[in-house]
Amino acid sequence: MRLVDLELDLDVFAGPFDLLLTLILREEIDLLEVDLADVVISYIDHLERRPDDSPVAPSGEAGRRARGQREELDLEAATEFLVLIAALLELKSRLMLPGEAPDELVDLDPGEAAEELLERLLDAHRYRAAAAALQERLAAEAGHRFRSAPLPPQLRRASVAHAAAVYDPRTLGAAIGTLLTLPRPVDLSHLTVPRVTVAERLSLLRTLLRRGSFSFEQAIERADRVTIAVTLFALLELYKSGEATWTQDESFGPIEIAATAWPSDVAGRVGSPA
Amino acid sequence: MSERLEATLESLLFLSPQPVAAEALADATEAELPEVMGALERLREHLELERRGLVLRELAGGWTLSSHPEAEDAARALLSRPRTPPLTPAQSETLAIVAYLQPVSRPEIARIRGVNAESAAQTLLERGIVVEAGRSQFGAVLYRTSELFLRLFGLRSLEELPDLAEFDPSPELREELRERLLRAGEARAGGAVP
Amino acid sequence: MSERLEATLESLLFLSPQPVAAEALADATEAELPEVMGALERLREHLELERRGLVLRELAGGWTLSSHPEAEDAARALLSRPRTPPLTPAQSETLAIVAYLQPVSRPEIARIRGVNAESAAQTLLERGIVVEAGRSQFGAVLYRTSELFLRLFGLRSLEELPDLAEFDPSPELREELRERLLRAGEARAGGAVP
Repeated sequence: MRLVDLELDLDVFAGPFDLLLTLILREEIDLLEVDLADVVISYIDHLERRPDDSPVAPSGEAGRRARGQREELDLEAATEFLVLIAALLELKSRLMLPGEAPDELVDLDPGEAAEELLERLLDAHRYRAAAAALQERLAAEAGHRFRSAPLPPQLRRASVAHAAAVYDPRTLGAAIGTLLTLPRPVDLSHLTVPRVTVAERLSLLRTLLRRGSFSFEQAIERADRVTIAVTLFALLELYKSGEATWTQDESFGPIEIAATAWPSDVAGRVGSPA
Repeated sequence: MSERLEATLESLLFLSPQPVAAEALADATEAELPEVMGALERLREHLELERRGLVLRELAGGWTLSSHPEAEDAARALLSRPRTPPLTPAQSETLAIVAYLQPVSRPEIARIRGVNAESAAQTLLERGIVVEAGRSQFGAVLYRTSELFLRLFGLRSLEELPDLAEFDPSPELREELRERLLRAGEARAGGAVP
Repeated sequence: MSERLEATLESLLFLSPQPVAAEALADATEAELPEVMGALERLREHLELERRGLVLRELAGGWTLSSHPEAEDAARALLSRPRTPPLTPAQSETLAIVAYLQPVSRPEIARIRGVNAESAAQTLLERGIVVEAGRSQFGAVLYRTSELFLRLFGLRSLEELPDLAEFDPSPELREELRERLLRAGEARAGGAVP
């Protein structure tokens, strides 16, 4: 496909892509109003539509060659499109950013912009040709292989005769100094000794359980943060041992705690009629 | 003695994993630089005239031995791996940009190609063909080609790369592109514009 | 043709870091085994008569090329130069411990540094700056510094190691250096401060 064949149907413009470019460069269409994403989508649609539109290709060797040729043309057109759309995006983003001088804001010199786009296209062509030349060079070198082998053992040891004084002995003294430095003792004064134990909270929860179900709020009435944390830990212990379970109907809602139906401490009764 | 120098140089280049500069060879053999240059030249000729299996070449700023291209089929059969996997178009384009503009940053490469250069640059880095070369003033990592690049592409130095101007599009193509950008639309202008 | 076979065999052996069996060479060159054996023999003689820098040998696993023994001094001068990149902090610390306390075991180094010393010690060993020096009574490998160490630090003997008074944060302590280093190391690792 040729880029010339790309027909666009945008909010601000309907017609071939080439014409859109020209009109932008001649400032007859404001680049800021062109939705470039839509241009890209049109292009992709166009690419996907193409095989159905093309006439039935001849079969056999000739057909393969024709297909190969078309793919090459596609690659060329695709490169061109990518370079142009990237350049348009850059121009557009430059227009959207306030420049150093206030009048730079919306000023796009059509001649300069066109030269810049042309330069971009030429560069893309140049580097593609250079890339092809590099590929050829690499292929031509294919028969020149290099040896890659470890050194024989007798050469692997560094030889003292060729050693020069490159290190400063003072670095060794300094390293020992660092290693002799005792770390500052860790300051523990900001930590308070926990006054509440898991065992205490476990026995409180078991007492509450024996009276029936209760809410977590009841279990931590007037408790400080450490106690709340330890109580939660105790509750998890009860759950783990199968003594209690809980329900919470909504996030941050009240937690209802109840004894489980089959207490695990009477395992012998499990399975027999209650 | 000088025949011995040739043999010693052959030994050294056989052992060296990388090309070795003539100066380093002179240091190691305790010979004068012109003597070494002469011996290298004779060794190169000798290998060629005797049609041996080795080729002496000046690459990447030094001298190195390689296998003879005529042995390539047998080498492929014995070693069952290609010398270097071929480059994809994206990789060779990225490499061309790095080779000619080095040091160059990834965003600059992307700007020229119109597409992201991430994966191509990554592969070239992993294969050691391209290496990092510090950071640009905006903090982007810069790339340059490596010594391995010169070796794989059979170049003595970057100076041997053809001038980029050799790849200038033909005047006809240039005119055609300009035409399309500036005037092609003009003929049609008026018709399709809202 | 058979001269070409010699050259191809030379190429193949040049590219192979390991000895190659004659059968594998015959497969790769699509030649008959006796032909290959004959060509190898001629190549061996040729290299010897022409006093080239390479030697063809038949070892247990097959045929291999190696450099000529006469080139060994030059090879050592070219390829066995000590590798001297800047030392990392871990390497400096490990080396300092070995230098001042030698002989010292790896577990002791780890205790003093408060972290595993494996990789730093390994690097120093590989570069030949540190060498093994027997075993402790508990069976741990002991390390000491090498002659190369003295050369690289420009020291005539271990006596010339810098006096620690200048670097010692608490020079008033009169205990033995080893004891103090171990105590500081344990404090760093465990936080169990005396």
